[in-house]
Amino acid sequence: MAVMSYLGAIGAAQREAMEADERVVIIGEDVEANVYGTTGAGKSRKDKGDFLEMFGSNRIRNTPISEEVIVGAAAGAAMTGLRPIVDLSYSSFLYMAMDQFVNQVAKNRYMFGGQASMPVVFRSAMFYGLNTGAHHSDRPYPMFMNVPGLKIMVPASPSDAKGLLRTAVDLDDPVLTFEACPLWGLKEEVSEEEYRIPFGVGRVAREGSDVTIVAISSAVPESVAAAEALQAEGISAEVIDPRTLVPLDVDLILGSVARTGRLVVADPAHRTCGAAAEISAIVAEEAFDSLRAPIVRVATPDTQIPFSPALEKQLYPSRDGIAAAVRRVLGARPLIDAGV
Amino acid sequence: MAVMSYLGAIGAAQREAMEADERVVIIGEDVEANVYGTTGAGKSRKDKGDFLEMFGSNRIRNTPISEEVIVGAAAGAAMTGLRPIVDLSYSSFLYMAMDQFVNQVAKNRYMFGGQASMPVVFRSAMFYGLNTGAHHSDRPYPMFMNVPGLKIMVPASPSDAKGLLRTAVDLDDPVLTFEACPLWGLKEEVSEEEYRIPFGVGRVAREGSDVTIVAISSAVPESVAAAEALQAEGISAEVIDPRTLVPLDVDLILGSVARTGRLVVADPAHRTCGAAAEISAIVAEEAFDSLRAPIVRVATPDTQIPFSPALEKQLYPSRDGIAAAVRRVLGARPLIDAGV
Amino acid sequence: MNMPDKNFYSNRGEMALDRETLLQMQRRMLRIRHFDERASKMVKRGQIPGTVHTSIGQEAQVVGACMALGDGDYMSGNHRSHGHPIGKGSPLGPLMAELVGKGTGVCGGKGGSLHLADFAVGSLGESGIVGSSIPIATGAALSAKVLGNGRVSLAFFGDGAANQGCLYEAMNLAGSWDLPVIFLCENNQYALSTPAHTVTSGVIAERAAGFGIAGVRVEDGQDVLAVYDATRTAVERARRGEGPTLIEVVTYRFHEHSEGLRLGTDYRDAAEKEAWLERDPIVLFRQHLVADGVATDAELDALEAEVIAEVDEAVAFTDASPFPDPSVAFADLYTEPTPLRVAATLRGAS
Amino acid sequence: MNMPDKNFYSNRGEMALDRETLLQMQRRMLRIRHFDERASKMVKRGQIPGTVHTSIGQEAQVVGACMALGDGDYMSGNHRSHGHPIGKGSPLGPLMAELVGKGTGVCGGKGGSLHLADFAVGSLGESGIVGSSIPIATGAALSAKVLGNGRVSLAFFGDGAANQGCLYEAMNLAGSWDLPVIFLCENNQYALSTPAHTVTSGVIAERAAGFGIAGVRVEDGQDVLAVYDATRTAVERARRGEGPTLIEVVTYRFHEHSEGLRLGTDYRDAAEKEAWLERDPIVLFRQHLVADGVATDAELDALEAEVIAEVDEAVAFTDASPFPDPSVAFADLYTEPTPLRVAATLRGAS
Ligand SMILES: Cc1ncc(C[n+]2csc(CCOP(=O)(O)OP(=O)(O)O)c2C)c(N)n1
Ligand SMILES: Cc1ncc(C[n+]2csc(CCOP(=O)(O)OP(=O)(O)O)c2C)c(N)n1
Ligand SMILES: [Mg+2]
Ligand SMILES: [Mg+2]
Repeated sequence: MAVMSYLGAIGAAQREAMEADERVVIIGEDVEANVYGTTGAGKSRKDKGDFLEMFGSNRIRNTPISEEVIVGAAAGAAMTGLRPIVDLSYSSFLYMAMDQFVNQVAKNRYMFGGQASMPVVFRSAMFYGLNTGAHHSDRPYPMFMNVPGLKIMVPASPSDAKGLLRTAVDLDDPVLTFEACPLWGLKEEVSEEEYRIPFGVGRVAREGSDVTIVAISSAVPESVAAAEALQAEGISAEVIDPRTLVPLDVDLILGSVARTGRLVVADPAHRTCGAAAEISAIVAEEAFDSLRAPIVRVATPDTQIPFSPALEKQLYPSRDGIAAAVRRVLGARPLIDAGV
Repeated sequence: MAVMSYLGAIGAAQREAMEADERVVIIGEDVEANVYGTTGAGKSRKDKGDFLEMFGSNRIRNTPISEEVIVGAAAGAAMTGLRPIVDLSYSSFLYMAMDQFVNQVAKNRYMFGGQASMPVVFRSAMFYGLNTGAHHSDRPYPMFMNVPGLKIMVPASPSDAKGLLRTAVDLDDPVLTFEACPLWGLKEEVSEEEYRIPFGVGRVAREGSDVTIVAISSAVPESVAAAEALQAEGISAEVIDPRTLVPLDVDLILGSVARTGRLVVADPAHRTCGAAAEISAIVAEEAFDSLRAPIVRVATPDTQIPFSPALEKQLYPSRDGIAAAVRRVLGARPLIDAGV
Repeated sequence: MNMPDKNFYSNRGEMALDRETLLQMQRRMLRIRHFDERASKMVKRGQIPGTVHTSIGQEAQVVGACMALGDGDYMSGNHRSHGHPIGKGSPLGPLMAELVGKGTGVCGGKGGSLHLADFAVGSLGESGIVGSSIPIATGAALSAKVLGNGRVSLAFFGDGAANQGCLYEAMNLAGSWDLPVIFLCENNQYALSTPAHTVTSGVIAERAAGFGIAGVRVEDGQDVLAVYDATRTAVERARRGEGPTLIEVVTYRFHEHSEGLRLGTDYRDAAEKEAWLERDPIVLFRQHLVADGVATDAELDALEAEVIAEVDEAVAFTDASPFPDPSVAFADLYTEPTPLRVAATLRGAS
Repeated sequence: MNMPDKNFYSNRGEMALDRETLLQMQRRMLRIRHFDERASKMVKRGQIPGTVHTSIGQEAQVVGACMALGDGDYMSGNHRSHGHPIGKGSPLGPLMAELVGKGTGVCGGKGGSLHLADFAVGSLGESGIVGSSIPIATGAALSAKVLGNGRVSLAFFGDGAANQGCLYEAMNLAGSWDLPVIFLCENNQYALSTPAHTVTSGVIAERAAGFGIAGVRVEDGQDVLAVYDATRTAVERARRGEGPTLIEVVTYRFHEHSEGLRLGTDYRDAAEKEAWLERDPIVLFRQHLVADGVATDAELDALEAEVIAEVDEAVAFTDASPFPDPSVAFADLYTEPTPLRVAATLRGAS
């Protein structure tokens, strides 16, 4: 075990994957110089662990700023024998390659009747909450959830980041990882051994019995903090981190709601058609009989992201907002009283 | 009044808008030759009503196949005095310009503190159900619903298509219209006068008291057909067509569910994070006390669209599937019996 | 990185080819012609749903390029899609079955005319989205380069697609990394109803120079040897590690943009059409083969009869094949089976 | 449509300019320099959140281009964003206030450094997304053309952005329609840590020819007159209806990619850096003005003092300005106010 940051854990997983399989290559802007901190152990090229020195420029591919062809070329390479990890830096740049994601990456295997496999990982980081304004603060995973054929991971801890990324590289299907910059500094003990966390298996971040909070990405630590605060009020909240959104651990969520009867979903994406909407809709369809209160979403409201520090922070799910939502679902009159 | 097809109604609205305001221009691939049937009254250039002859090539802008710059240039033109209608033909081609939609069209007004206005309409047609395969069958409105700053219309009848499109051209905000090719041939009496249908005001396509069906695009006529079939079984279904997804007529939906206590959402988009998820989540949060049964979504399952006629049709919401969902929500044990 | 001085221009095939190769060229052109003619008829009869785009008139451009590739080389294409895999040697039966949506189709009925792919012959997929498969071919060249397996990759696309930005991203990437890829523009002078000259600023082949890669314009795209020559030169450059080439081939489609499409406008001049119809690539090459003593008329008649029989067989194979089971719609999305939620309401099951 | 023979190459400004204009050039360069130096300090002191990219070292390239435009002309830019509106004449106070996120900022605090816009001077917006504002400027040129108002539009972007496909779509569209737009590439030879020559195949300015538009490379981008000259020629062509021009200006940024960024690698050679630092565009132009007798040293000192006072004032204005009310976050998404659902849980209100 070693103490690793979220970012360090991603770097460690990439290094393991590069060492384990020669077909794994890293493609992206400024990956040579380790600008985003995951292609080198140290901050300096001269430090031990620099990927360019370790793996050479045939496998560390520093690209032009051309997201569309980067994504498409990674897909083409994956269809013909490589296993690329593409570093797209900010999640806000994925739109540049949307056609390649939707029409090639997601569809090729299906369209061609299974002839293609697509072992490629697209990494990107969501920089929200850091006053970088509307062009650098996106959390676009919901639109990719609406595209069948992609797998999506949203790790909320260093150890999940490492274990999920190793699985992602192993998978023969395309994976998008959405990393949470607000969590970059988060540190914890992480195994230095190789390990893998399966997709579609969520994690109970905190056990509880009165309400289920399903939390995504940076909303996980906020929800845990909310749950701790609520404990003092005698409210026992269970926090579930699905870890992967596609596939989604529906059974874990339904099982929890079956016990608690109440659901709050905390999701940093925009509210409309967000991940929280999907989770709410699944529960309203499949666990309705257990539900004792409205399902409340705590998501980013449907506005764009303003730059000013006076404006931005209020928009994302916070421990206070999540706690307030929990109080609301617990304060709601039980249905039996509603005369139903 | 005149009998108009869905496609004819769109053409009529475009013609009215072009005649009403010189700043309205039409930009798109093959618009000169009226390939998609909305830039000319007749099928032939020589026929009366050809847009190129009527409005000239300064305002009918036949483009190269370059969706990204078409969308961005329309946005730039809208910010500086034009009111473009962009014909993107198939909805599946929107991804090519995703960056322009999300980062420029949707964000510019907000990011620049209200300096920009963006009076531009992006038209596209969803060709699903016509055996054109995975690259031409997309119904991507949910991903645009997740982008604050866009307005979205999904007309399900000729008269709505005409009235909403006129409003869209008048608005100073960007509008995306998703037209339903399965409805192209639909005909009805449509006013030849100028009229406008406001955004955010849904339509009760059929009244009923036992269950609310919120239906989108081509699912509207399917839902009406289902409701008619269910009538014979003594089930009274109300069918609501929201007509615009952003803004959404939430009050109409909540009011209906308050009366019926049951909700089915029929949505041709993919299920996960689709429009149906959003509508379900709103109702589960805001009308929970009225709900007497699980909310059931009838959406396209999370698979891509296969070509073969033997495979495709089963995937979209059909009258039979919608009727089955209604029976399911009505057959569900009332909550009171569930011992809650 | 290649510098513009590496550009070259070429007009006529002069590479020495053996008889077998020359006849194989004619055979493949005939396969495309008869396959597409049959498909066109089947569309009219309602036997093929959806959209079909033929390569009739463009056979030389397709086959000249494909024959310059090796069996292990990669290829991606577009909506005008049957010619490419046929040119690369794909058997006709599974292609025809795919057009009809049969379970024995090359993509199991999932792809249809617009999305043919036959990985067995290096065909990585035709794309219904114009321009979208250019990055895919570029990526195949990247894997060839990284793995050092000596393969080459070729992207087919039209004059319309030549205005999609991804082509220039791909040319720049391939030029920067010396990738073994060939960008082959099928300039049939129209994108649907739009004449190329009205929406293309400059000359497509000349765009290569600014991206530091080789560029060539084959003015007579009806001459299969001219196309072969240009492509072969590009393939050899690529295999030697000298990077990508942009080839623009000037040609013409004899049919409407897609089968069954009826436009009110005559966007193509009647005299222009007639002049091009006279330059039928199959007729021209046949004359060449006979004149050069490569084959007799009788031999070439026999060849054509064989091809017609192949197409008949492909149709018979298609007719005899079953449609896929509806459950097939739910397979092949991921490498592992994925259970989908609530498919029960789909078909009216309660 | 323009043909390649319209291309031209130019290296030094030779247009006759009056004293006022020349001094205005120096003034605007000084404004950029002192504004950006101050912003840099404020970042270090934690007074500006987020990211800031300065144009220090590139002032000649920015101002030479902006001064060639008329007041009514349009402009779009990128993340290296302060220079462009300052160059176009935007007052400094609201720009500085925007960087700090104050309500008096030019975008009301919504945009920040990365997304400045000042429609009053034709600045249609800087884009944090590399390349993304090129189509916007192209569209402004389209409206100018359709409305016949004689305006011209200019898109600023970097050598990195020159590899985004949308640039080539824009060049082709503008070339096909003869749009009055200028594509101005600020080639400071690096995109973040990436040297342009490692990821750029060919020469950027030479890419114009293949798209049938004029192309010019200004080798000495530290010479404000050379940049002015090239841009002015392009503006005049555009206004005469002769279509677009691609201008590549070779320059250098004196600071790190962004303020506060610390990379472990020295991706720029020390000797190279030093050589460029010696070609400070403001020093060079001052020498030129004195040598040509346009102004004395004392006059130029006074000018600089005025500019420093302007920057001080801008900071004082910023300091005196309030932060926007949190509710402002919910304004300006649409032209009409839009009620949002369930904002109640946002801040812990129940
Ligand atoms: C991205 C995209 N835009 C538009 C279309 C619609 N479309 C299909 S084929 C075609 C014309 C293509 O022209 P070209 O590339 O020259 O190929 P050709 O059909 O002439 O062989 C168009 C506009 C599409 N399929 N994809
Ligand atoms: C689409 C996109 N990709 C990547 C980035 C990240 N990024 C910001 S600035 C930059 C370098 C830009 O280089 P260049 O265009 O040369 O401009 P310069 O910073 O040198 O002025 C990169 C890669 C971005 N903002 N947008
Ligand atoms: Mg063509
Ligand atoms: Mg640069």
